[in-house]
Amino acid sequence: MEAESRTFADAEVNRSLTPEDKIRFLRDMYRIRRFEQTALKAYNAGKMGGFLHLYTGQEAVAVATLSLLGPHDHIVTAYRDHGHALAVGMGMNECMAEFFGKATGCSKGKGGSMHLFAVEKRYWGGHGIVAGQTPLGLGIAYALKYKGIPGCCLCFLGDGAVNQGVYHESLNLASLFSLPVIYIIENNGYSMGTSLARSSAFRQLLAQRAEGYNICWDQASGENIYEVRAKTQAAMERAREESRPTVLEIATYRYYGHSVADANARKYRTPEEIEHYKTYHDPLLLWQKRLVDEGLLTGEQAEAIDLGARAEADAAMKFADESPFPTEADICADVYSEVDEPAGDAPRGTHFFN
Amino acid sequence: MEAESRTFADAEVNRSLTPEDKIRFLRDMYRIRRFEQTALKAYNAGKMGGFLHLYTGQEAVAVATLSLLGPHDHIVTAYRDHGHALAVGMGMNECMAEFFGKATGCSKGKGGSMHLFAVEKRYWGGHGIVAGQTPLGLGIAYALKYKGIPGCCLCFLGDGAVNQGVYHESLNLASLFSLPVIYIIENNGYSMGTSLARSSAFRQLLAQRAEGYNICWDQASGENIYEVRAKTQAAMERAREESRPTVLEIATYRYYGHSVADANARKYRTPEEIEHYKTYHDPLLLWQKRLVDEGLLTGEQAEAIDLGARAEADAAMKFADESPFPTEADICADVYSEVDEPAGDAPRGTHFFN
Amino acid sequence: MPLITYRKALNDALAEEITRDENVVILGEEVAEYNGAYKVTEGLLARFGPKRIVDTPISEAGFVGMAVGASMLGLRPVVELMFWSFAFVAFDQIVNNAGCVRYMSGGQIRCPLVIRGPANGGTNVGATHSHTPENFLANVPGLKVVAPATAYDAKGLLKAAIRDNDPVMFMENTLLYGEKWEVPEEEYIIPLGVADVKREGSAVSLIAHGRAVLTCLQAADILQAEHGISAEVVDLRSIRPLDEETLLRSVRKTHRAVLVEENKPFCGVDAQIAALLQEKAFDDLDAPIQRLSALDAPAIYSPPLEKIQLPTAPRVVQKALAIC
Amino acid sequence: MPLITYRKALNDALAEEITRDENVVILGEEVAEYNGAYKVTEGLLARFGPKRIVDTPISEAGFVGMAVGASMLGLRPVVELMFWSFAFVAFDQIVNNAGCVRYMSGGQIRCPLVIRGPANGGTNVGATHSHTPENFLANVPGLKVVAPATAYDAKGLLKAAIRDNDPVMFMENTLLYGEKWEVPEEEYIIPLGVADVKREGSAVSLIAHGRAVLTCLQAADILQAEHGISAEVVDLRSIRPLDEETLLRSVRKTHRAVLVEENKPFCGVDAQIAALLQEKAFDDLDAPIQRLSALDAPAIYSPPLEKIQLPTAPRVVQKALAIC
Ligand SMILES: Cc1ncc(C[n+]2csc(CCOP(=O)(O)OP(=O)(O)O)c2C)c(N)n1
Ligand SMILES: Cc1ncc(C[n+]2csc(CCOP(=O)(O)OP(=O)(O)O)c2C)c(N)n1
Ligand SMILES: [Mg+2]
Ligand SMILES: [Mg+2]
Repeated sequence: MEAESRTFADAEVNRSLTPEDKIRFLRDMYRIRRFEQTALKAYNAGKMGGFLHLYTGQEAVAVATLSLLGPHDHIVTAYRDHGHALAVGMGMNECMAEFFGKATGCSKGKGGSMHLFAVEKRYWGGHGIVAGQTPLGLGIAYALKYKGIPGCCLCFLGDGAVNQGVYHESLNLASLFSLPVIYIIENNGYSMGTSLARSSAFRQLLAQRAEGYNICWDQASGENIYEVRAKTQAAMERAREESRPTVLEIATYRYYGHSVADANARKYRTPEEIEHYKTYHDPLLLWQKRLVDEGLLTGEQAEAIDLGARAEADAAMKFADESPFPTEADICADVYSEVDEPAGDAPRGTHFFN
Repeated sequence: MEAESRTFADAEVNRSLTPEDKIRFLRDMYRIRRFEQTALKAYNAGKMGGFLHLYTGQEAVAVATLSLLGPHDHIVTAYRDHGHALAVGMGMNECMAEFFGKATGCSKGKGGSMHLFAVEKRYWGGHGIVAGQTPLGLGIAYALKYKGIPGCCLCFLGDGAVNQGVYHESLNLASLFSLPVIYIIENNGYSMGTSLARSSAFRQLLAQRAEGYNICWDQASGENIYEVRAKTQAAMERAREESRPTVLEIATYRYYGHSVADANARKYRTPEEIEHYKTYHDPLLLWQKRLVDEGLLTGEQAEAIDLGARAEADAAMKFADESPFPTEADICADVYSEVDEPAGDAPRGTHFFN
Repeated sequence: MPLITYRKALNDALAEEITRDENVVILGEEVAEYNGAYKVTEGLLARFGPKRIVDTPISEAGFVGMAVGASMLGLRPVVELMFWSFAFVAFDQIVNNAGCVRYMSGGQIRCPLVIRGPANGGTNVGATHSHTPENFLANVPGLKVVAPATAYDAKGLLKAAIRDNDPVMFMENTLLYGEKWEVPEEEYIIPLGVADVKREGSAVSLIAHGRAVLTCLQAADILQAEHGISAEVVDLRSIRPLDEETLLRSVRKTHRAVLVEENKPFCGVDAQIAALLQEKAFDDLDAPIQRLSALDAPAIYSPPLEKIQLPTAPRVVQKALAIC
Repeated sequence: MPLITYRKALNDALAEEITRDENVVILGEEVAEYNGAYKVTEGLLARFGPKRIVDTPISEAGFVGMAVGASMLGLRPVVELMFWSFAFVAFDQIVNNAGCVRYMSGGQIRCPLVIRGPANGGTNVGATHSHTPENFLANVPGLKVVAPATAYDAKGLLKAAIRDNDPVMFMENTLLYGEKWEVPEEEYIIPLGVADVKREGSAVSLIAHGRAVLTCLQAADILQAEHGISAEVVDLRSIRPLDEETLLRSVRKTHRAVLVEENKPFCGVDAQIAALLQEKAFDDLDAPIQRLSALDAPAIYSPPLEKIQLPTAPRVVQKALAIC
């Protein structure tokens, strides 16, 4: 274990990391965690509606995988998307404002927390239908290959999502068309209140289903940034150089309920299980400890990072709070691009039927 | 090969066969083949509409697998369903009349050739949407297990159908719920004009995808009745005794185009390929030769069987021809069981909106 | 009569039918151990055990199709969709297998199946989770569609749906689950195909289904109190079969109709009702039939905006005033 | 002007747009090597090669979703569904991804995508293969829906659809593929949202889309020849956006309307048109709007019966006579 994780640290992609890079990973994890804690407070204060799917406990997955994104790489994920959004470089303001349903939100308050988008960062959402994003990731990879762009698409999904048919159709297409897409299964052990064993039949790992499609697969521990980076990098090279897909399963854990309104969050798993993860497997604390051990960071510096993240989150809350809601007229905008941005002639015919 | 096929002949399930049984298999194959030839003639004479998906070349699969059906076993299949229908004991008359769209057809002319049904024979169709029947097979198995009936469900699908998501959802459910369902992939090498290699990514076999769901799988040659019976029997025992699913892939070949209207039938594969199958791999001729070799049958007897099948098909054609069409009033019958067979009170409210 | 919630009414209906008929089985995501995402199935696992109350993986096409298959053999599966929005991944199974298999078999097969779950906007869960596909489903001959607006109706209709020998699509509403109504303790059934005049009136008919019925009742209060207009409120309850007679009777009396639904307007249920009323009560109508639907865009997330995207009582009033 | 088939018109439109814009790619089952199940894509693989014309496995949800994803990056996929009936296995991808992703991203995304294929009954392929989901799709704000009735319209509308920056659902008809019409050699585009008066008349408006337009034209001939009634035939062409003005203008002139479609009646497109006309032209209508749709059952297989299940010219005439 120790030896193995040494190996990952020694992987080319990790050896080339500067101390600043490593500290940035910690900061990114703190930013996600504090952002979500603040969001949770706001949720409980009635500042937002619907769902709020916290990523807390899984931060290392988004931070490690997305730290590898090059200028031609794209990502798409499910509704548990806050971590990916921040890790890809979105601002807390636009995300928090989106949670609040404000016009200043990244999706103008139209999508909500499940639907964060930042197209200019090649971040294609945030999708609420389980596994609905899996063929979108395929299509992004298809477009890259079609256009001859040397990038790839990371498509995230949960352990429950592997039982949606469209994911399997996507695997077959990805392999058959040899597309540069990487399916990253964030296996946090549960789909809502259903444990892995109660939702999926498999031999050793969910990712192994990839074999049936002649797709390479691998697994990684989501508490080890070096390992996730090493395995993701291998997959990205396969995508970019051979234009072949990969399925990568990353073991992780979420501390909160499925959504913050999950009344059963502590029923389908024991408090001990949750505590165990928090104590021994927290990706943020483990990374922090590692950086301290590597002599790259002091405890005080870590605290400063934490405080910075908290302050940023508080400011985002304030920003969101003070931002205006969309107007009634906004409801029917952003439906048809032809109506929003008429090209030459005015749009013909009736588009809306109220 | 010779040795292997001896082994299959020696399997318990085949050793117990009487000469009459074996001759019945030949007769059943002849019946399917002659029935379809007659149907083809009728199709070309404009007696029916839509599609006609001939099973010619694949007869041994239906005959061998369905020869094992016990009183509690059920079957469901796709649109290439003529062989299964006859093998399960349906009469040529009701099938041919269905092709002709007559009121005397098994589905009263409402389903057509893709939708043959014989519920009293536990034959649940005939389904036109590729892989749409796969969860139905699951549900039949579910009901059997629920009711404690010691039977199983054979669910047939094609090699192209494995790329529909619902089949994968069904595999996961079958394994997770431990259901007595057997998915039989009739791999005839093509889905319409698309060869296996152009439609599916896999390692050795399509059935192998079952591994990802912890489901047992096997393969058989569809030209060897003994082998198909032996492998199917093993799967049926697994279903009945352990209530576990199986995926069984059977290699076979269709001589005609996808449907008889397939203008390209001879384009996406060479005439030599087709001839090769007809000459060396015809399941009917191979079985006939085997029976002759086993001393169970003379050439004359085989011819008599063939003639009997032809005569039966001709009579079915006549029956179908002379049968009446449904009436206009029939169009809106068999839509709602409540309307067809009102229980007590007359149905309330409007059900039809013309 | 005891006041119970819409949720409890559904729960009671399920429990009674499970008890009554051993072929009734509840299937769906999180229905058993989790007690239901919206707690409609609360306590049922504990009472009836894992044979009758079954958790499924996230495979709607798979388990809906499985339920259709099981219903063909005589089980009476009641499938919960966590949201009716998720029907779209199972749409082929619903339309082609549940909807057509009886017909294609020439009447050999019955599918005594219920698919139920919430179909509504208004809870800020975004466009993909706020679909109201009752119009799609009612378009399909072979399917029945029901949308109860009160706890009383929910219970009686769900029991009827479970006993029905045809596939019934049962549309609930998360915003109603916690609302209370009087529900008798004695058993009762509300047959499908029977509308309910929820309030008698003489000057205009407000016709609706599901939660829009409550919006109409509020609007009727306002119309009476502020404008002296007596509005009749007709609740379809059952969309297919449809109780045309009750609708026509109301419109022939009031000569005016406002149709209200939370669906999107284009080809919504009310398009059908309007087409039908204008055809069959043409001479009785003194003014064009008005429609009020959700504002015609995907469901917006933003909470205050989504509230006004759905029909509101003041807007119903406005529509009614335009023709009264 | 040369007479060409509806099929050829579509094929020409595809070829011209493939040539014109390197981002246009044709995807679907059997579209390349097989030349299309109904030969609409005949010859395109040979002309444009396997990068532009791509065969897919039988995975509609997968490749439709893939096309949506690719369109977000600026490709202009034209996806063939062998039958529109198969849209139901891809329904979530169409409604939620193609239909909602622009909205949910606050307008950050465009999906310049066309999904096309035949949507019709009348060819004896049974209930599961004869769906006509234009009403479902047009219900979804964010999607556009087009249904050309002639080769001329098919070509001009398909070119417009491919150039459109929104997802366009393009509904063809296998019974029309072999029919011929005059089509100019010069390039032309028919904008979406513009209806076409296919025949001028004064006494009654026959309003239809797709093949029902041809049925109406026949009916108009009969009405004129046998009853001296001058019927106007209005072809919607584009269902969403909808050219309300042209419809209203026609009805305000004729004061009578018969709506004809091959869809099932409940919540069909014509329910919407009827609702709209009665609302906006109430005082202009001298008689109830009549509707004629497919007889309300799953598509029957039996060839002679299916023929009468669909609207026929004599039945259109009957409906018109009832109000003229
Ligand atoms: C098709 C569909 N079915 C059901 C749901 C409801 N749902 C949302 S998330 C979820 C659990 C998904 O679990 P998993 O894939 O493991 O992701 P995680 O939440 O653990 O990140 C369910 C059942 C949905 N959104 N879409
Ligand atoms: C969902 C769906 N997509 C496409 C079709 C059209 N189609 C009918 S059969 C077929 C090929 C199926 O091939 P396979 O599964 O190998 O079965 P085979 O015809 O060889 O028996 C196709 C594409 C369909 N019926 N349903
Ligand atoms: Mg999970
Ligand atoms: Mg095949």
